[in-house]
Amino acid sequence: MADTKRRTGKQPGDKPEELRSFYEGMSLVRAFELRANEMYARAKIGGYCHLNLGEEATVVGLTAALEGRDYLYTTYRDHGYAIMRGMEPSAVMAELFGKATGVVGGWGGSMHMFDLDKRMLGGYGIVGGQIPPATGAALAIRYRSEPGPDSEAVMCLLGDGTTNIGAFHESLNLAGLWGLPIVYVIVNNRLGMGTTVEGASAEPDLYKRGCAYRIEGDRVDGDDPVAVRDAASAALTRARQERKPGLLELMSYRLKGHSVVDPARYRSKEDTDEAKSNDPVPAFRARLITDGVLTEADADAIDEQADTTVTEAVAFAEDSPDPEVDRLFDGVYASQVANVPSRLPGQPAVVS
Amino acid sequence: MADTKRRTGKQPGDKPEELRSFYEGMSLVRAFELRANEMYARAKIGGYCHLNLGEEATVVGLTAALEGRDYLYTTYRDHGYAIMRGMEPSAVMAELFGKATGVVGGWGGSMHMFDLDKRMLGGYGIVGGQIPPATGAALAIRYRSEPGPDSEAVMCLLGDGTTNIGAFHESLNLAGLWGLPIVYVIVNNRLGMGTTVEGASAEPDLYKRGCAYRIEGDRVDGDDPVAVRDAASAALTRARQERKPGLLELMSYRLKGHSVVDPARYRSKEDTDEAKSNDPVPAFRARLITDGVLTEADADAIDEQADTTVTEAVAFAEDSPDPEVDRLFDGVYASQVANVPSRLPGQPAVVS
Amino acid sequence: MSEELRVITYRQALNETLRAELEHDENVFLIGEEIGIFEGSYKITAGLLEDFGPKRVVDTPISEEGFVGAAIGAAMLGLRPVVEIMTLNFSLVAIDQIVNHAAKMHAMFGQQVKVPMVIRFPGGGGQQLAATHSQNLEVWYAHIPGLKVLAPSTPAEAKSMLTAAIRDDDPVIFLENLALYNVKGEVPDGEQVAEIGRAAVIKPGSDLTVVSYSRGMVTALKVAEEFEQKGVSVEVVDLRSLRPLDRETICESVRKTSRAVVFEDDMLSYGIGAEVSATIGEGAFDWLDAPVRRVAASEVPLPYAKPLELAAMPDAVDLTRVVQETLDATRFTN
Amino acid sequence: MSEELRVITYRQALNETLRAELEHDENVFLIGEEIGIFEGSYKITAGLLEDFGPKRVVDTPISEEGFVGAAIGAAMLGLRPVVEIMTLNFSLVAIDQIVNHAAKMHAMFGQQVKVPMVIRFPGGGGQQLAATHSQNLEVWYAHIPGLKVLAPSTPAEAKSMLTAAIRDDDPVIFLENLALYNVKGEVPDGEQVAEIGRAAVIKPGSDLTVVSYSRGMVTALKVAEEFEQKGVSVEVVDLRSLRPLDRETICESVRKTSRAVVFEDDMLSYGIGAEVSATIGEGAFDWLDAPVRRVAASEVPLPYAKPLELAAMPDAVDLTRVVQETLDATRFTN
Ligand SMILES: Cc1ncc(C[n+]2csc(CCOP(=O)(O)OP(=O)(O)O)c2C)c(N)n1
Ligand SMILES: Cc1ncc(C[n+]2csc(CCOP(=O)(O)OP(=O)(O)O)c2C)c(N)n1
Ligand SMILES: [Mg+2]
Ligand SMILES: [Mg+2]
Repeated sequence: MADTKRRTGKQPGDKPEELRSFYEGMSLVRAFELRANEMYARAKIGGYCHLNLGEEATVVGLTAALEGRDYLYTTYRDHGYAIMRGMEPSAVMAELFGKATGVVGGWGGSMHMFDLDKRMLGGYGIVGGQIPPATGAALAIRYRSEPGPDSEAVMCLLGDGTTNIGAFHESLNLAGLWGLPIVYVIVNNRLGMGTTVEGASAEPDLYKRGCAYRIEGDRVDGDDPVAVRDAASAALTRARQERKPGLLELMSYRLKGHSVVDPARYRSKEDTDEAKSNDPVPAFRARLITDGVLTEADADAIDEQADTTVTEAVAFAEDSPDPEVDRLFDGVYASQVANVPSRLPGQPAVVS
Repeated sequence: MADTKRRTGKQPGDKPEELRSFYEGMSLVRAFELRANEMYARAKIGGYCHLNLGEEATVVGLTAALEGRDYLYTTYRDHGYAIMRGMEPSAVMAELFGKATGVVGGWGGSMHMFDLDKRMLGGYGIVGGQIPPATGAALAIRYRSEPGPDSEAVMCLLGDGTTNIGAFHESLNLAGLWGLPIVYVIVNNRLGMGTTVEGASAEPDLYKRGCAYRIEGDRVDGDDPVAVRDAASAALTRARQERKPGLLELMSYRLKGHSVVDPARYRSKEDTDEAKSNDPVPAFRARLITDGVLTEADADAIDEQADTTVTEAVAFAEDSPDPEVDRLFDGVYASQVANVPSRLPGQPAVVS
Repeated sequence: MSEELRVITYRQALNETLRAELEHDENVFLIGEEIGIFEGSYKITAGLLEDFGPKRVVDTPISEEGFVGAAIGAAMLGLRPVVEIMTLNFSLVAIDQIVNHAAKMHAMFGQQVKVPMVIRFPGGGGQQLAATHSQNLEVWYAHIPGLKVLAPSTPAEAKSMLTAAIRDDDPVIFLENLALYNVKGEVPDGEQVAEIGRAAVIKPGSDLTVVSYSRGMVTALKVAEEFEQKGVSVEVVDLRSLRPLDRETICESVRKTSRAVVFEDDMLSYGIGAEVSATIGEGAFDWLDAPVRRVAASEVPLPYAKPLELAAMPDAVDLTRVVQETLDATRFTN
Repeated sequence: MSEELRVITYRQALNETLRAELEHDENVFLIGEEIGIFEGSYKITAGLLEDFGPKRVVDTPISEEGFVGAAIGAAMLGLRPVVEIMTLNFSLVAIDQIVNHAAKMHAMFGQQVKVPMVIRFPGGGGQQLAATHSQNLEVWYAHIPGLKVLAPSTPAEAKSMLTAAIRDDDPVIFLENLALYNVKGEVPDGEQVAEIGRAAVIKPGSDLTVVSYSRGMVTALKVAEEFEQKGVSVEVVDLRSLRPLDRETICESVRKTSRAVVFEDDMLSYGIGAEVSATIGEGAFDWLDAPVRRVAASEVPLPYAKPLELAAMPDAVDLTRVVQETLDATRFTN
């Protein structure tokens, strides 16, 4: 990654409490995902379950760059974003457990975290499916408000493999054409399931793909939360003030399989070893200790706190009630109209 | 068009008989399209009808670059390509008339000219719809044969407005990734219906859009059949020998409305006047006369011949029989199987 | 013509309604290909760009998936986009956004977000546009929970149902038909808001029920009138709302007439008529004197040539024959 | 276990058939996401890349529209692509290529070109994959002339029908089901080629007909056996081919039993059951003693939470109740 923005050591501008909070976030996401993995193994969680393991710095850096008024659209790999966007870890875990207290009442599960108040406008399971709606959210911002430092903006996440689907192309063209306040963030974890970036994209330097829409691209070290936060803030500012869409590529690394059920046998040992050696959580921990931002004891305390939070989240999820079957038809439509079919299987379609 | 390859005057390499044949082709396409326009007005032709008026040099230059073994995929604006690819003008006109003697037996009409022997693999009415199949044809060539001067190649046409649809992106990425023998040709007639290139594409220099796939792009004066032929030949050679996909943008100009029923009121007088003054047919005619390739008399003779050919085509179409209704169900499937529904409207679905 | 009732075309009814809703609510905006400068490929949006400007009437590139999805996102933030897709056939490239996104969001995201949007497009064959440009796939959309699917058959319905669709908080598929745009009819002045989810008995009758919708209604009413002359009383039911489907109104009619024929422009297998027939079979079984017959298009990619296209599409002659066969099957005499 | 008959899973039957066809015809190749290195997201293609190499087993980027369309073009030139789309839900982004292109070309281009290809994907809910990943939209494809739609319910059918699909010269939609992959059954050795377009009476009976397909057949047969114990003779018809639909076999069965229930995993309105019910109503009207009932899924975007998902999906209890209600409606006694 010759052209990747790497940072090492504490920089003048970094505030210790900020760096500390970054580590708290990374530690919490790591603890949450490891526990989710465990709970899946114990069949407390069903369906697909994609983790942010290895992407904690990216998660923390990106969410730190967002203002409360901004909107976030993510992929199905969304637990960490949900938590760092301010959703309760307990409500996120309860969603994974499919409980009524989950962030979407047990209707969405792992891939579909959503919170209107936190302006986390959803995790999306269809590859590329989030990109057009995110672009439309930016259109709505432009429709309703003027550019400026206080403008709202949209951040839309996508994976490296997702740059090859039509929705990516159509959306970036619209954003460039209309000058929309949106930042597209490619989380390049080097794999789309088992496929490498070189195996899927004719232009593997993904940040360069903005060229087809005159959208500036930037590549950043996704293992450095500060670099991620700085790059995202800069792009969001351009979006707010100049209505210039941006494209960020964050170089990251998927620590485990595509989802919890994927043993990732297709990965070479070197590959996995490199991933491990690149693990951003211990790396950032060590860095803060070297830089004197944290002592070993501080770091341990933070990790313990994260562990406690997650344990409480699991307890909350465990104790929460299931969604009520007799409310099955409540959410199909927002405006109630005549003759909406609300029958359980086997009930007559017509009662004569 | 600063960076457009323009040519003026006869160049050393140009063979007179070739230049003459180019004018014959342009004159024929012009005559055919004007007559099609007239026949539509007289209700001999139905449905949509998109003409190549103003694109004659592009049609002739591109088809001249193709070898008999190559495959051509076009848009719905396909009459000229069908004729220059070797289909009988009479059979093309008969198709427009919806006759049994039409190139596809009256099943496709204006937008769907097709001839397997001539390797004209169809006009397509869904914007962008031809791009993935054309890419797949190139995949089949790579599957079956080695690169080299005798290799087959594919040419896929598309309009300027079509560069904004997902199929364009997905297809060029596949072609770049897999190294397919295909040349994508953007016929930039400056409009997609009523929308300008600048109004639709965030990167209006369309030949540059190959950047997202590491595909070389080239922009050429579409009013010069020789320049078009040369650029297309070069790109086809790269495709055959190096399995490098290419992207050509041909700067052209739509002389009339989007289709015969479009009065194009949205175009300014200047715009239309410029179009007329850019008319490639009289321009090329004059050029050949100036260069001493043709005399006025030669040119008149060519125009008369074209007119005669088209008149015969209309007569043939007029005299041809309608397709037979009792063969309505013959073509739905290639492999006949049990229980294929072959009922006329109102006939029972089940005979008990 | 009275002051309250004007005779206008289906096209004009749509155009006036779009104008009225743009005036009524500043969150309403129109988006689609060629709806501005070009005034719509079928001129439904004529004059609106000029009067409301490019913010309210948004011309898009040829990117159906992109702009339909963008409309979804705008709706999530509270705007009320009215999308035009040139014809139903082109909605296929945007269908993932419509079915996997717009239709699912309200339920899947725990009812936190609404997606108030309308997607308008004409369907139908008969214009010699050949196989890829002549389809009626509304049954696909009618199958999807989370969507509402409306299919007005007259200018008056076009007005009241489009108003209702735009004011509804869910994604609504609004089915028009190329052959209806120039059809004229009486339209009441002032605000008209239809009730979504209701079929209507357009012509009462006692001997046989013809069920249809959209363009099919024109033929259905014509044939019904002809039978009236022959002393056969045909009741005509206009589905109007394909989803939700008003099963009660359909069955009530057949419980009265005991004979039913479904007429649709679409192909027979797995079409709208299949659901209507199954519904009658379930809800009016004991009243039914003869099999429910379906008059629908031949199952072929629609050909370009006029004679073939005419042969493949259902018309008044086909409907008349099947109604008569159904009467004969029950030895009907008057 | 005899030499000619082995008990294997539905997954293994598919895998072995793909292998056999790759060996049988060098024009056959597999293309799709993660079918090579990853061996298929549901491991249907395990081992095939290793044995046949990247020319015959083509991994693609995430570009369904692109690679489905590319398969169409390859088929136009005489290759026989077998496309895997990870699940039915993702076929929506490729549906324009499938329906507006593959299905139309042979007829629209004057029968000059054939499009011999198979598009395989699993449908179905029940895995807690939530609304966008749990759909059964096979009825959409079954509605389209030019397509053939097959839905095998056993390992043996998976083998014979996939072989037939690959050797057929038209585009074939091959519907699998997530819940069937691990189901075991007896599969005959050697080449087996099913006849496309035929339903099959899997269990003969005289009192009532249950019609189903794909995964629904497992439940249908289970319930039929239970009624057999109670002395009720239930005939079970497996549609097998959704397009063409074998109307005669369905109606013949009901003319014998005079009672029918359709069981499907999909939602009721405009589902497969609607066409089956309408067909019976038309073809067995005089024999029918009770309304044809449909047991289908609740019309909601399928929820993630297990209790909700279970409630929304049809099961043996639902089918048993409806079969009993249908018997009672006709005062059936044995
Ligand atoms: C349209 C569509 N096609 C295929 C899939 C199956 N799928 C889910 S995730 C995934 C890989 C995505 O890779 P990438 O974009 O790199 O994101 P990552 O999982 O690495 O975060 C695929 C193919 C899908 N969900 N949607
Ligand atoms: C998917 C799709 N969307 C919209 C249309 C309607 N349509 C037909 S041609 C056209 C304009 C195409 O413009 P361009 O690509 O520049 O080609 P040109 O007509 O100028 O040759 C449009 C929007 C279509 N046929 N298919
Ligand atoms: Mg990835
Ligand atoms: Mg153009």
